[in-house]
Amino acid sequence: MELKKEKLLGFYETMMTIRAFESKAVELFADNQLPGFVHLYLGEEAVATGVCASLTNKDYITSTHRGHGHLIAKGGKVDLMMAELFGKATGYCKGKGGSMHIADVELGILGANGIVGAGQPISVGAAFACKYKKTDSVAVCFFGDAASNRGTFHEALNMATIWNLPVVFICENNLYGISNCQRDHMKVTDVADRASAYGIPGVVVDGNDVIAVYEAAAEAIERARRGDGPSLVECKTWRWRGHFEGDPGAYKDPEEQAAWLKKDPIPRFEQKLVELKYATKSELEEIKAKVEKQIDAAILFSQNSPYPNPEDALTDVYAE
Amino acid sequence: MELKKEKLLGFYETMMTIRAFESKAVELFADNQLPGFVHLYLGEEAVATGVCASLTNKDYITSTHRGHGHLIAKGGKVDLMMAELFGKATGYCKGKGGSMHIADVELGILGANGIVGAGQPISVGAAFACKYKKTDSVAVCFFGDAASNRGTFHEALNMATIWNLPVVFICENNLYGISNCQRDHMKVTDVADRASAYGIPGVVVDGNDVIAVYEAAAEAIERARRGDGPSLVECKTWRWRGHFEGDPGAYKDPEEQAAWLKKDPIPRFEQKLVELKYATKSELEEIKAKVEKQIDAAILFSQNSPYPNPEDALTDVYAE
Amino acid sequence: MMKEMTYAEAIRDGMRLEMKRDPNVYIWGEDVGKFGGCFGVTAGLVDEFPGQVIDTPISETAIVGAAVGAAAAGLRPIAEIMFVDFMGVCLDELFNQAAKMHYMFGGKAKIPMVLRTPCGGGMGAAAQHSQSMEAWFTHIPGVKTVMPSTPADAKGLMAAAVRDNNPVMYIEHKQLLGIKGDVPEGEFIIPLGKADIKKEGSDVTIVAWSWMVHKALAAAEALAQEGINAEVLDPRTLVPLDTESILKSVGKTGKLVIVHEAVKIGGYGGEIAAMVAEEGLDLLDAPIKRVAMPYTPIPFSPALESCVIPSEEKIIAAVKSLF
Amino acid sequence: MMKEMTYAEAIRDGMRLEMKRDPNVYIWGEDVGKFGGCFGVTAGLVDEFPGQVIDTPISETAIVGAAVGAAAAGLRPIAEIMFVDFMGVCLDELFNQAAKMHYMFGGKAKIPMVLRTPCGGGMGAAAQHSQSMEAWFTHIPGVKTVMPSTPADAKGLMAAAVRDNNPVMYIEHKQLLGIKGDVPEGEFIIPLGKADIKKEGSDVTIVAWSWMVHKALAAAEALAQEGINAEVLDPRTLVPLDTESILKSVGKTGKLVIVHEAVKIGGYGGEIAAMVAEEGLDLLDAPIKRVAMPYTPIPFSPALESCVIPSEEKIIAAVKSLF
Ligand SMILES: Cc1ncc(C[n+]2csc(CCOP(=O)(O)OP(=O)(O)O)c2C)c(N)n1
Ligand SMILES: Cc1ncc(C[n+]2csc(CCOP(=O)(O)OP(=O)(O)O)c2C)c(N)n1
Ligand SMILES: [Mg+2]
Ligand SMILES: [Mg+2]
Repeated sequence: MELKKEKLLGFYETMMTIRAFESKAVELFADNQLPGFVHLYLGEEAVATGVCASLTNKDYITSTHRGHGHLIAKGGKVDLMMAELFGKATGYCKGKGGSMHIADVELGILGANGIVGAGQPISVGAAFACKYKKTDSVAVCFFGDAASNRGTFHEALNMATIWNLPVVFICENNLYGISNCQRDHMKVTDVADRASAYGIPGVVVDGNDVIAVYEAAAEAIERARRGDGPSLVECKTWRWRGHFEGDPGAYKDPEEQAAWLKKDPIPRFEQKLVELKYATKSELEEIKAKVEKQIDAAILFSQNSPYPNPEDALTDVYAE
Repeated sequence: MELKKEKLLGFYETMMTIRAFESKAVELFADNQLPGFVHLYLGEEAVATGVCASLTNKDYITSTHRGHGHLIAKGGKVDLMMAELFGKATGYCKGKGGSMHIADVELGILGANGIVGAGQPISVGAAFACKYKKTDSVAVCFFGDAASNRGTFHEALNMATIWNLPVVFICENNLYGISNCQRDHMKVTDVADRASAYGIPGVVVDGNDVIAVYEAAAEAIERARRGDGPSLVECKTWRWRGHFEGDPGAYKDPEEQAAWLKKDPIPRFEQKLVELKYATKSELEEIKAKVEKQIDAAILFSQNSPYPNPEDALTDVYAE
Repeated sequence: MMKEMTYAEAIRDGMRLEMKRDPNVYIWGEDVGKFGGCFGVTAGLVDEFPGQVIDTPISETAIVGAAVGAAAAGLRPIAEIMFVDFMGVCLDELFNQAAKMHYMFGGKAKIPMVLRTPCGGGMGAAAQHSQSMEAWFTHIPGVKTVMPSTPADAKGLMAAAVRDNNPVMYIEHKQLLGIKGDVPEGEFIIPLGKADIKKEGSDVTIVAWSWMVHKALAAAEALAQEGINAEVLDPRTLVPLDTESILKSVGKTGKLVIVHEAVKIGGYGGEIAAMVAEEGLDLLDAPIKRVAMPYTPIPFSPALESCVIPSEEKIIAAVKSLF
Repeated sequence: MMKEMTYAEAIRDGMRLEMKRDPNVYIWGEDVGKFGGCFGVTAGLVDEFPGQVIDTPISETAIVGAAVGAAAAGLRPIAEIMFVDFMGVCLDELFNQAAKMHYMFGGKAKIPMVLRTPCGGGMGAAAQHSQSMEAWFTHIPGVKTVMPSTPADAKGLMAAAVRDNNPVMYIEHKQLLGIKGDVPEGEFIIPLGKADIKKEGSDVTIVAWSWMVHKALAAAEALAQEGINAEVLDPRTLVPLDTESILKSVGKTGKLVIVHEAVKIGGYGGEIAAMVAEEGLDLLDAPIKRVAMPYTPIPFSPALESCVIPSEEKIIAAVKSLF
């Protein structure tokens, strides 16, 4: 695939935005500014970025507990996201949702989700709606390696397949479900192998290579869009942090951790951009500075925002 | 495999017992003698018979809503079963269970089950117990083609696999889940293909050929018994009747139905037995007469048995 | 114009009119197509609305979960779960997804979906196919729960359920599917949250829903012979609950008997009793009685099942114990 | 001999002793091994009992379903579900399998299993990780439901739960895991179904369980300042419920306030209120009050969450409204 400079720099900006957002979340959490659970996407930026690059606002995604990256890559606004993490009235969900429940239905983001695997059937339903309404929109479902052991995975993939729905299942295989290594929670090496149980394509891709992810996902999304049905794309990656902030991740092999840290998707991509003359180092520095400013502004916005009022707890239970 | 005459005639007797039990159930249901739902195993006798032939009372099975055949093949007593279908106090469950909930824990029968797919994880737990207690017992899980679309299937097979448990999953593919043809409820031709999603063997066998079933199941059971883990055996067969008694099965293609009726497992087996000189026609007639007498006696026993007393409804809610 | 219909026909008529009015309304579930549904409620609809009535695999989690996704993406699914007893298989999709998305997302997503499912005993279907689990759903903020007792209510509440922008549990009783009654033709809507006095009376209030309304009416008739004039109040929707009508009736009669088929402990009768004990204690001149299933799974044998399902006789006895 | 322990340590001690006593007792769940459980309750047990503490995949349906099979085949599983909020994913396995097998099979199968799971809010964990769903389980005949409020109760009830031959929901509160208290060393069993008066009083009965016991005790202390002598009764097990102790206390005080963290509508407070309105109406000299969560999912922001979780202040106000 021939890629335009603009597009590639867009990838870079998205990855850097996620990196900056998450890096700041580490600090803010440590500083007790963020209540509740925070699951970070550090190290996995290439996946969401590469996948969402082929989506428009008319396409849907379902996300997970580790959703910040997906939301940013799908166009979510970092100030509203950050304010939500703070539990402020100005957040995406008016402070009612928090990190695990951010959504922006107008952007096609059907929500982060605190229930592992819950997004799988939801994405199938969204894809059904796309087809039912005779649009060419698609749905993309993000989920983890460990989530592929839930019954929802099986039911969702089978259902999507028999109706030939426009949905792409993106497995983010970061090798762990909390403390449980993929080697222990399934016997197959590749989650993608499970696609054959439904008669759909399953591919494996280096999840730390944004271009590889982009190409594999684009093909799967294109396939879905033209009516050729679902597929499963497995992106091999690594969770840098503990499962949630506060988990030191002591169960991981330090050598494996070190080896993976070396495969950081961002420097790899920077190097490529510079080597292939898509950008100079200083151009990249500029982008970095820009997104960091954006995140700082989002934090300031959040910190200066009011908390919701007590009576707001009782509204929005039912839609009109 | 070399099979002894005794064993083969045992198969025949089991198949004929199931056939006679179910044929009588048709009549009794039509005559309003059996309350509730009755799902019959007619036409599928070779599966339960061939599989259970390699099991002892120390092995476990989990069964389904269509369980009479499994129970009989595993040694269930036809008089207690029949009395349960009648809702009598002398039935297996004192009339509390009915056709869908007959169990005989001492024979390792962990129950028919009204929830499609529920037996799948239960069988995994029983297999876990066999391994945990360091016995060489195994568990066998019967389920239908349509049940292989439930999330329980996926979770159970994955769990059994990673712990290498002694369990054999027997898919009875009779091509229908109520009115829904397998061609419409999954895209893969063989349910056995799903085994690869877990990294275990999956085999397909003619479910109307009792010897073929016996051989495939014996191998899988032997494998489990010697500690080599789970496998999936798919038996292709056909449901003769409607889903439950009272369903005319109008959704089936009459030609397909007619073609399958010709593959009746019993005459096929009779012919083989006679041709290969394992038995004479009259020996087989004798067996047939014997089991029919048994079933008639079971019916008489049931009809003459009392209904449970009202106060019995309130006992057995909790175990001591 | 009225037309005599069965309860099943009335549900179907309600769905048919909504599907005609709005092509975004569709039905899916196991065997809802050519088979017409396990109890025949959707019979014929697939012919009238091809592509709008869809057979699913046996995958309740996906049936409900995908309905949530479809609703979030602008459709209005009517999903059928073959027996309410199977809800334990797909409760998360109702409970943590459908029910909470509007709230968690700060009021931004709408999940207009109806989950139709039959409940109840009386057919020898045993412990896993005879239950009444409505109390579970009432304990999930974000869900509404509807349990019609007559053909007319079934139709009018179906229209309201489909038009509601929230997940609605629509629970129909297997014993009622064949009962007949007059039903308004054409568009007919009964707003959710309005109780109906099925029989006026002055001496005791009997609150009952679904099949139990009919048992309560029979009991009321027998009680009338003995000079006790019972009022039979059918809340029709459990959430929202028409507490006002209940309190008004109890204010008039001073006595309350609640009848439901579900197991008594943890049942919704407790909620209604507690509400009255909190907001209307001084209206009462006798203890509040509940007539409900004893604390046991439902036995198979008709000889036992008939002993545990609340009967006309038990209702009569409970009422009389208050006089 | 007493030893000071946290509630989490007491649960662990209870499990440890049972696992030692009977090697058929084992633990499985997500991250219960080297990680020690999401809240550290099983920390260290895998080292002490290798092979008896088992990490599972994220497959709650199989975790509970396989526990049922293991129990039927003679083991005594303690299965952990990481949050009670996830029970919607595996409720069928509890509800239609574990709970009913003994009954459906005519008394022949035994399913001795404990399902341990944390409940409750107060940590900004939002709508899917903060709930209290005990009312669901109380509505399932065949299941027992235990909700300890102190370290000693936690240990004693764990022993009883493991030794019980039935499925037991053992619900521990996340806010209590770190509280300390004196706990008897060695074998210590508290029978299921026995309430405990956590504070004696004469003017009003406050029935509360789990975390709410502590809020009720704080409220009682404040009320004492104002001359109201409240009795705080902790049922400890919701099923079986010690109705006798509750009625006795209400007989003494004439007033009843029920406090639970779960949503009020459809909550177990309704059951207790209804039981008293049925069996002890004439003991009451004031309406029965319930203090519970309003009918809303649990909001994330601590600014909102703290407004919906029942507080000491709300309990005090409810009590005072009766005088
Ligand atoms: C149904 C359910 N089970 C368990 C959990 C607790 N939990 C949250 S995230 C997680 C691990 C998920 O692993 P994976 O799917 O690989 O995603 P990752 O965290 O690695 O991104 C677990 C067990 C949950 N939220 N929902
Ligand atoms: C969870 C659940 N969903 C649906 C049903 C209703 N039901 C009972 S049997 C059946 C079809 C099962 O088909 P299959 O698994 O192929 O078994 P077969 O009846 O063909 O033997 C259905 C849908 C059920 N009992 N449980
Ligand atoms: Mg992972
Ligand atoms: Mg089948």
